[in-house]
Amino acid sequence: MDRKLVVSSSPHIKSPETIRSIMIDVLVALFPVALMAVFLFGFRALATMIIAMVAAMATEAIILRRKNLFGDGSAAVTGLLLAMTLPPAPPWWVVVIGSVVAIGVGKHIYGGLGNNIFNPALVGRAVLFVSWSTHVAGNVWIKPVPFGFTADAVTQASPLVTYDASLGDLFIGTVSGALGETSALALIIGAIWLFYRGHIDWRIPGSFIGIVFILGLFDGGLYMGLYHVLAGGVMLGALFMATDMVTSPVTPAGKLIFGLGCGIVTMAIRMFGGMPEGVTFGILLMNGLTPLIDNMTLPKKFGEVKKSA
Amino acid sequence: MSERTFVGGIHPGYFKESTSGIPIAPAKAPSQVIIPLQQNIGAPCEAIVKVGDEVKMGQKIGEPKGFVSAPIHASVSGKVSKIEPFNHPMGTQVLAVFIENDGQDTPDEGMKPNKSLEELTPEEIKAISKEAGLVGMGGATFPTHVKLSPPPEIQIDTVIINGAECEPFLTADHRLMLERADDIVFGLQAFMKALGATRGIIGIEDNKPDAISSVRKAVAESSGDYNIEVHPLHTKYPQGAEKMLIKATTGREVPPGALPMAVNVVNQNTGTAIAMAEAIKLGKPLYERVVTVTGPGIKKPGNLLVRNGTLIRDIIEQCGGLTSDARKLVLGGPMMGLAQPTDEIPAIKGTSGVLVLTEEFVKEQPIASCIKCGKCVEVCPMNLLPSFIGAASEKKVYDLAEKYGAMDCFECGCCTYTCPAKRPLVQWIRIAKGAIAASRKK
Amino acid sequence: MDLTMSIVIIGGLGVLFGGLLAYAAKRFAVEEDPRVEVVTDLLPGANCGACGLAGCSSAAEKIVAGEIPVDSCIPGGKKVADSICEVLGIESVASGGRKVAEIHCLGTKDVAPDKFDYQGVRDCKAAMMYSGGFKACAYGCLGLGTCVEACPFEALSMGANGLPQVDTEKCTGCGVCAKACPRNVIHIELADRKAKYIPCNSKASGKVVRQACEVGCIGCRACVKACPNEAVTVENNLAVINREKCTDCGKCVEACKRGIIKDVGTVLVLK
Amino acid sequence: MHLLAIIFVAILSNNIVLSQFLGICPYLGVTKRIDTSVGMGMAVIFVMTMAAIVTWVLDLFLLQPFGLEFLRTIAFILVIAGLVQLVEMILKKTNPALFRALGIYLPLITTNCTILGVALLNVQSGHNIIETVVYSIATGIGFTLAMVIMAGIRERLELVNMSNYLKGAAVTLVSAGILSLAFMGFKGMVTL
Amino acid sequence: MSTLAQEFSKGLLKENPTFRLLLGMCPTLAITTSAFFGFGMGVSVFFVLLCSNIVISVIRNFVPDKVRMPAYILVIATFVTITDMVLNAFVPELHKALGIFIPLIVVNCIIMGRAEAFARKNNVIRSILDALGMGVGVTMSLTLVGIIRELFGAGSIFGYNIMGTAFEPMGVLATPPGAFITLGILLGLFNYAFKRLGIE
Repeated sequence: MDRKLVVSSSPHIKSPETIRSIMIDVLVALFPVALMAVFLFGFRALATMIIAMVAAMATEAIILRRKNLFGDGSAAVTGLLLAMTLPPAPPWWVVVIGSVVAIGVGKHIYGGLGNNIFNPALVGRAVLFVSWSTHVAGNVWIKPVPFGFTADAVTQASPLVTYDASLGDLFIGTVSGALGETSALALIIGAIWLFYRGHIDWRIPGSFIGIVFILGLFDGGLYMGLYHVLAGGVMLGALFMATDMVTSPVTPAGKLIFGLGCGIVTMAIRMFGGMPEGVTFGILLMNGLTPLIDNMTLPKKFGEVKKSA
Repeated sequence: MSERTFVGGIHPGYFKESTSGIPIAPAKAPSQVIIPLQQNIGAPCEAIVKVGDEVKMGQKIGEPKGFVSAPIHASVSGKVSKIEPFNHPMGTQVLAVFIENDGQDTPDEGMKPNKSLEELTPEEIKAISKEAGLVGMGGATFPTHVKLSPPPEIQIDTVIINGAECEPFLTADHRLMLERADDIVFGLQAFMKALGATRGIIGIEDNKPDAISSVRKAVAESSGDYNIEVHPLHTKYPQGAEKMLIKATTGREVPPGALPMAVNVVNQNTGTAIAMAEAIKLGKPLYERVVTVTGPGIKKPGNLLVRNGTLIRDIIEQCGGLTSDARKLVLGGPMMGLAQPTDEIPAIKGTSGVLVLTEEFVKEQPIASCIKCGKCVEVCPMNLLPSFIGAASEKKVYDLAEKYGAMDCFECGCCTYTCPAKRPLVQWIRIAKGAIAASRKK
Repeated sequence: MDLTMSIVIIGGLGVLFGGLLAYAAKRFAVEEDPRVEVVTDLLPGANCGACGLAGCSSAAEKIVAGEIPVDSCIPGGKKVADSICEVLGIESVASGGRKVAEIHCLGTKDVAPDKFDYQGVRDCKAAMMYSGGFKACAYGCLGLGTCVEACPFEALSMGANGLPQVDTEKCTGCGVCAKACPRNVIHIELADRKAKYIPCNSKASGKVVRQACEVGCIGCRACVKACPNEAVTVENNLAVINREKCTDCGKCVEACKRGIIKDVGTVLVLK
Repeated sequence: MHLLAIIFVAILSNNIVLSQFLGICPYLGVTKRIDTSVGMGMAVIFVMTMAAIVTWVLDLFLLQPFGLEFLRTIAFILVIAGLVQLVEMILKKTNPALFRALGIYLPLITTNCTILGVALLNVQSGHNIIETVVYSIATGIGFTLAMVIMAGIRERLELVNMSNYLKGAAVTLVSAGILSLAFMGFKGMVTL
Repeated sequence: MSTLAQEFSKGLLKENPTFRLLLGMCPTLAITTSAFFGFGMGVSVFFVLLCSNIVISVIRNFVPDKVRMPAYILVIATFVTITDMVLNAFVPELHKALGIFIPLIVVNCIIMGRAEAFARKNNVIRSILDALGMGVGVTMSLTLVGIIRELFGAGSIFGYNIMGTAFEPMGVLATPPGAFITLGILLGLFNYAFKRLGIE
């Protein structure tokens, strides 16, 4: 022993998992979704995703004065998630501003990864939505052309406006919509990877999708229940946005409440609100409530007998 | 095979293969033993020998000063050369008795067989366990006679022998269960008799099928009138933690802050059961124990029977010495063991393992912000919120740390093991516990 | 009409509420000492706790009630004590000289080596939990900055040499850092008197100190012998200079074999 | 239904803090801890309702008959200031426990523009007495809701390492902005 | 005793009511959708502050301590009502835009705060200087926020198009969320700048 011994607190072994490895897992999980987006909407979708990721990573690297663009990978995830909520081909500057807002305002105002209260990608998306709704909502939904990588863009109304898409199309994704929200199939494949790696818990997606389905039943039976689940951003939101570790509760009961809240607000906006889609607002609102939910749902300690009220 | 377990926990790499197949071998007695006068939780002992005294092997050299304490015995015969403070595995300096070994191993006259178990009364068993200086040998070193003396209003109905050995790397208990299963059963019978318990359970993790069958065989052969069951347990850390073991074997949950006695259960370690058997059968006090010497930093890992007071350096030497990239010395297992600043530390009754880790294990990773992934919450066997306790402790908001359950943590290390942000949660919790205890005292 | 009604209504409301309030003030009067507020304003408001109480407002309460002396506020010093006396209408009390924090250790990494590599929470108290701290010297500064974090006046900073430094302009001598230091390296001493001091805290024997640190006091008594004023004494293997007796003659400095005796206010003390 | 609509609008889609910008000072000042924001919220609900009733009566029976609407500001603020002080004194004497819980917030309420704002909004939008009461209570609840959410966020932010420049009011404002974005989702859900 | 010049200048930066003392945030957020509205609000506050500071410092020795708060409020409310009428008469579109925030000047913490903290303890001259400094400080701050929000939220400043016709304004800045976020970030920037400039 020529060097000094190391002394530290127990435990002396650590799992190989790091933040970076988790972020890479999330990127892997988003890969089928991204692939599907390119398959349906062509190379313009790829361009949107790359612009968003690069802008997000560059913003973070500048803020942290870090040379390594990828870093812990969280900025890449945020950028890609933001792109997933955007239409296939918004103007490039809209994407860049969205990424800058997401990383700058949504994340680094709070001191960076882990400290933010609101999901950065959704903050970016909400700001874009309020600022330039003509570019990110409205008449921007390009009709999907499978294998039409360079096909001309023809827009059509969102299935959340028309309510006439077939459930099969919604499941496969051959409908118009934001890059990452059309194909429930791809989203589920990605989410299975995350489940397998233990990065998401069934509670948030389960309660979110469950309550959307149940409320959908009231909107027109089984068909509408499924329609509400498959159309729009519910799958993307429930599987990838609401499950964002940083901005969702850590307690098991809290996760259920969180998912329920997201679903209820989403459906309230869809059914009664002034906008066709409410996933973004639902999740952002519940993000704000997360600290309170955590505080109110402290788990029962091992061996503790709940005091009878 | 019913696998019972608890909620939470982790599945670290176990690293047991390197030593689980190596039979226990007696370690060479060193030329000098250094026996600290504090070997268990509770008050330290008072030396009852003087410098220059000749002592015999097994002779009592330290007399306990309080109830929660156990006597200490010489592990070699020879001459007391000095009594002065020396390094202690707890990281402090503690008064220790230095004995020059004369190599004769002259046994003390007091070491003679007791009556058979059938003839002994519960009181006598307790007295034997106290005189023999028995303590919990899993690491916590709680004096055994205290565990055998529950308050009169509590009737213990179950004694559990902890053969889980859930700490990675360690195999001492595993070997004992293979080689000394009869003594384990005998020890358990003694505990049951002392407590008037009607049920004995030996819990063994199911990654040790050979131990399970060995102990099962011993139970079938020699349990006699005693109702003893062998429970295979789900392999998961910290299955061997007192409260988790009780939950897994009996389904009872020990309330926060309480001892297993609260649910009428007493836990004992396999090593303690064997020491109990030896104390009754041979009159032999606890002055040596099996230690697993292992880890990637050890050239020839093994399981050694080590005399109390042997320097870790001598033990390591007998195992071929250290590899060149050894960087960390841990007494105990990798999850709860204590890292040592030097190898000039004596082995004591609670030393279950000598673990030497190499460079790759000690690479310091930067502490990132908590990303609230909740993985620590999932794995916490006590159902606490380690991430929040850690964050509160980092900011020195100790009342918040208490609210999230800091005081109920038993430092199993699952949270720190799991944390992808590499946050030293256990250490923060430990700091918070200290601060909370200090403020309560005020 | 408008004007009259305006006056009547506003006046009426004024009279109504004025009357009600006047009545309520009498009917629901609760005794309070107005001086508490004044004294609270006088105190520095850093809530440092040097007075031993939870904060400045509770200190003010106790001062007004006469439960603690008027000069209880150490950071405020004589100035604050005097103005409190003025408010309370009592005679000014003589208050001692200004005090500052003084770092009693010179053991930078080069001269006082570590005995092992510590990994974990960067906080001195946390580091003390593992084998009593990683420095070979059991008394020296660990340099993890717990005192810097504790200082309510931003008077301490971590120097490039790994030891804390005191900004004597900002330091009020409140002693929070001294309490925060788990090794009691920081002493609160008189600031204004010209004197020498020995920046070491080691109570270990000379032999141990020699092994652990190149700039530690070994208790050799050379300074004791050299001092013409009997200002230096050695207790627990550590030489201490009595600031009242020291005349700043410098004889001890010449005598010290390890060359560690310094002027008060020069070593590790900026400005 | 109409009253329910008033409640919905007052609490969610037209939240007094997050979309009407009233009561920002206490919002920045008192949202450091959850329990104090609950206390403040309760005090606001109480005073707001009382003040709204008194000013509504005053407006209907004194100011309007004489055509003195221009005196509203003066008269209302006078009433509110007096009322708050009265409540404070009475509470202090008769119910010290409640005073300790709410009393410390009362002085803050005098200069809380939500109270005067709601009183003025009530008379400006021609609410009847029932609408006035409902609107005031709902607004108070909306205020409390916004306060408590922010307090939760700030308690959590206490435990993170963030820039000293942004800590406190700055990050509270940004968070309020994002919350306000989230609340925009309720826009248009109910129209009055 | 600070000099008269200091009495005036402290309100501009060191004790700027908006960015340093965080007073009167409601109108700062609500009406700064354009530079003009911000300026108008600032001037209104300025006027009320100046008048009330003068009157209060004049009457400070006659008003019994117990009723000073209602008395101050009455004074302030009077000037607010005058402002309300004047604005309505001469700049009705501004009056409409500021809406309820004109009567709410009464409870604007800046004015009450200066009355409590300054005017009741100082003579008329000092009170006037204090009001001038604070008033200019408020007006500057409100106008600044207004300029930023108008520039990016509408592409113009004081109604003059700056960014050209191709510019697509960032609509969020005209909405409540934009107000909060802009002010929050500005506040952070000011904190940073003040620290850098050594102004505590």
